[in-house]
Amino acid sequence: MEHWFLNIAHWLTSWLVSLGLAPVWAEVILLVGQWTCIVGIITLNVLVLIWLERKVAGFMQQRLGPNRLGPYGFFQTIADTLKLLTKEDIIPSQTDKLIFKIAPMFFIIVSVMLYAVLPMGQDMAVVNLNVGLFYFISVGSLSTICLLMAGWGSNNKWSLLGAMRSVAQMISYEIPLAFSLLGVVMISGSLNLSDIVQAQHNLWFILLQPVAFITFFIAATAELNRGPFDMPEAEQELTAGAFTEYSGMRWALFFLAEYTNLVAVSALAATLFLGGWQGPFLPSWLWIILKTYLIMMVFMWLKWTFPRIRMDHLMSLSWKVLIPISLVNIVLTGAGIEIFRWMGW
Amino acid sequence: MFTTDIYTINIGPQHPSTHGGLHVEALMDGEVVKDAIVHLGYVHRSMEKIAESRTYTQFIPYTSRLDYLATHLPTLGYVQAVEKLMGVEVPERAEYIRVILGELSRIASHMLFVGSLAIDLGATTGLIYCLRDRERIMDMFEMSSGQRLLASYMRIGGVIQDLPEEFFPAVDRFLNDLHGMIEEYNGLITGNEILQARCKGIGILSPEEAIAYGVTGPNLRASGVLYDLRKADPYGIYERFEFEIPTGQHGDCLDRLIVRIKEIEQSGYIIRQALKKMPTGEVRGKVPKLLKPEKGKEVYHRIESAKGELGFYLVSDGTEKPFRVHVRAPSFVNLMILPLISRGGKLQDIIANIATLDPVLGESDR
Amino acid sequence: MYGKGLLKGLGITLKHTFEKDITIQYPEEMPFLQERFRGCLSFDFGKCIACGLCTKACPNNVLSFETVKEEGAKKKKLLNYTIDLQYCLFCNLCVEVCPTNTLYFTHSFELTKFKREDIKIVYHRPPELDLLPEEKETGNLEVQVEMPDITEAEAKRLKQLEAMKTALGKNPQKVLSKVLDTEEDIAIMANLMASDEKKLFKMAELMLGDREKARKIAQAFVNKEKKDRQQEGGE
Amino acid sequence: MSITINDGVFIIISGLTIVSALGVVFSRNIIHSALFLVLAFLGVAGIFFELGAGFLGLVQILVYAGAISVLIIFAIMLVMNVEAEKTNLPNPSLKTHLWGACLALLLIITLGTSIWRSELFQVLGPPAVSDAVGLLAELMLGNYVVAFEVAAVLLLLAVVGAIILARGVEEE
Repeated sequence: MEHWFLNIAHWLTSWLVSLGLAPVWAEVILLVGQWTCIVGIITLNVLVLIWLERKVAGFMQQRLGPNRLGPYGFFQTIADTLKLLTKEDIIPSQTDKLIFKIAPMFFIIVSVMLYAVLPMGQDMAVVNLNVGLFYFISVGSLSTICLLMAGWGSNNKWSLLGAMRSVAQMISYEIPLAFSLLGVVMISGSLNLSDIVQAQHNLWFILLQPVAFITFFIAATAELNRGPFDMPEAEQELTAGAFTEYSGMRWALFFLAEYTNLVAVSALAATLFLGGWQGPFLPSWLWIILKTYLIMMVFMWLKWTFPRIRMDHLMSLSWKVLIPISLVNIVLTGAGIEIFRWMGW
Repeated sequence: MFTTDIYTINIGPQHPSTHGGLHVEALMDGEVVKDAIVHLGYVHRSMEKIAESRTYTQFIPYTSRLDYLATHLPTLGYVQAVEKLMGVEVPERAEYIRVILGELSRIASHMLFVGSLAIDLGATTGLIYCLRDRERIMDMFEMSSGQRLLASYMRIGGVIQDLPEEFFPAVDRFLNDLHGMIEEYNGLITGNEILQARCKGIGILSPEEAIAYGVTGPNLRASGVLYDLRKADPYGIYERFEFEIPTGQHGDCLDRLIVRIKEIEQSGYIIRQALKKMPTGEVRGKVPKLLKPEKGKEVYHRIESAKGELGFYLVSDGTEKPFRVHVRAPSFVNLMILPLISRGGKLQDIIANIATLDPVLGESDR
Repeated sequence: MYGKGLLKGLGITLKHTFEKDITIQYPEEMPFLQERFRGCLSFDFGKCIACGLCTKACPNNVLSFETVKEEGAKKKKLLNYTIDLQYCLFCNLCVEVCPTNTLYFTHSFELTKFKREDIKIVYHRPPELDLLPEEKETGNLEVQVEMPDITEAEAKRLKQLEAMKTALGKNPQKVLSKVLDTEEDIAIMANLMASDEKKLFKMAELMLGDREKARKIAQAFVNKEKKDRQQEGGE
Repeated sequence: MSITINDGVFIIISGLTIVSALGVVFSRNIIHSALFLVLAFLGVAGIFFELGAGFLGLVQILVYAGAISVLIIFAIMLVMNVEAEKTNLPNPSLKTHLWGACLALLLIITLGTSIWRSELFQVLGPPAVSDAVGLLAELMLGNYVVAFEVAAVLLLLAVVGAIILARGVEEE
């Protein structure tokens, strides 16, 4: 069980080489195969997630949730996707057409790129980058541009307002997000995600860095534009913010990307704070899936309980609360590490 | 040194948070509101003109469609106005039934207010819980009149028919659970720090301004003015009940929410008293089939509706149809302070302000 | 402490997550409807006496019907009855005013139709009603006229009503003497009833039911008529 | 000399960078220019990756593509009040063209000589050490810690200054 996927990869490589292919090209084909798998997994995941989100929301609100298609309405999302795919692609006449068209594509590309460094199990990262965590943060910051493009391209005041808000929000929250992760990096002494997972062999970092976990969680919610920080969407105020003018599959791409980001950030949280793929009995890839889904459930729980924060409160929460807290956390972590060293641990 | 441009953003008439066809033209400087202009009339159905071509009895079903969230209250106001015009006596039991259903309507309206405030601020689940509890009131309306939303249960001189047997245990159960419901709203909605941050100090309406603009109802009481027509100018049998009038101190959005939640509780007390005191007997007084009031007689009758002072002004010309009907709609008057309380706030505050003013566009546009 | 309210809210939603759902799956599971539920407005052809009170009571001109008066017949004959349901306010005014409970609300609430013209409900005269009296006497009526919604008691009452009406029509003086005192009044009332079928019907119903009430109303009718006559005389 | 995968990737990325840089110059819509600039930044980051300097590439993405470009776009959006299509037209006067040509010539000469002087197209040693981050950290927080801290203080001053300037607007 543990090595299913690795074995498949090995078998594929050796088979390609045995066909007379140069090992380099075999690697390239394998890489393409891995990415295809990742995109497939993401799409599947999103299908499950949207269903799960609606179901969880339904249960919280004492409703049934989707229950028509398939067992427990499981195929509802597939039907929705088919509907969105067949819908007319409406591009309003006054938009900046090029930007309007490519914004959702860029958004989904950036979201998928996040998965390159996530260890999906033991030795199961696509690229075992030694600056993996830094890669995650910097690539994640690119999605602001995509939202800005969507908002500007739509040529709609609501959209632009939503885009401006989300960009301001995401840039502000990148700082506490990165700072809260520094504590983890300091303890493990590496930016490599696999190394960080290894470092949690004995003790999960959520216990060593509870404050960092909370600040990370809040900042991540804001980075993901999820409730209660869903400023760019804000259906009740901005009618849908940056996505107001989008419809059909372009709109669906945005949502696909949002959920892709959700999975990625949840997986990152599981990797950094919940011991990643480590766990007894079950294979490593199953552990990370379980932990990711646990974190995503918490995200959903928050979204369906809280009202939306006001924009200026949101900004002051980042600058006046989260950043000082995470800075203090870094200082204390540094001091703690020194003390432990001094005590000879 | 620097100057910024003011731009216009149109909230509505097609917007999720305007509670119907309301159009607010917001003049913005960045996220700060410089002015908010309210445009009305998108739900205008010429109710007052319709009244002139209907008999006094025939206009009753239309009145429910004014404030459809508190269906019995506008109907009550209208039939009482006609009764005043004709000098009709209403049987005791009918009066008590009217109080019970009227207060239930008030609770239903306020519950929807709490829920819609929650969803306007982004808390979807809060709305669902409020609707869930409101549904029980709707069931009671269905028991009594057969209609859930637009009951038209009141008639000139009483009500259609007596309350059914199953109504009393249902209302009893509801009143027993009412405290738990309010606790839940307080836990999920009022007590939530995010909501408090968004409502506290937002949309402040001073008592002087409120009186000057003619604001009535919970919005006025949230500003600290102790004025409730049920006490100030009792109609029907309201002087027989003991209840408190909750008031706020700051006149901000949070006070408007808290006052309404407290009013739900007070309405519950009134219903309990009414159930206890209710006599048996007729529910429909002696009323001629064709109502022809004296020529030239006019009457103004006002009640405390869920939204504020709801007045009906009737002028008779001696025929079976009224010469003129005017509705003093509290939603309309209350909406007029939206620019006043929104100025200087943020864009998101307009949404909170609209939600806490609790306008029903069917009533304000008529 | 800041954040206590947030945690409390989270607790409330978590509690409800594991509670039983309150919604029902509608087409499979029909909602429970209260006894007085006002669904589709329906009409019972056999009971209608074409008095027209319902059309007058309706605020929105939903109801309309056509009658024909055959030569020699005392009553108008109802040809068809139309309920234009798209304008119905479900206000109960017509049901209240109907003297024979001809109009009633059913519990059917799925009133959506594909075509606009389907919304209008038209009741045509069932052929059973035009059977000759001999056929009726032989008992064909019970076989052919379907009145599933009428209980036996109601049917009995209807028959009595019909009998009373005939009596009032044929011999008003004798019947009216039970409620009116002077000869003059009886004559006026008989005239009134002859000219206005509604009044005839009203009296018939009242005579069957509350005798005291009938007396008062008959007196009121007569007084009004007297007053009117005086006014006419004055002018 | 055969072309390896690395060479191919380099050609693609540098081609993309050049095309987007040209896009910055030739776009008639200034917002498009700014977005092309983001693409150019990303291309440069790709070249960094190609050269094995992953950390630098990521800094390029985070700082330039993720933050600086957003600031540029914000600035453009906030001050722009004419039609977007006509914001980036070439200046018609001859004088400016001449000045531009002079500047371009100067830049080409400088860059060209520096490339000429260096040992052209020669790989100098192994691409990079594997633990580039560790090396960087030791340099920054070890040998050059004073310069690093001074730069940090300078940045902090700049931030404080910006805040004070921004607050001044609010009071007016």
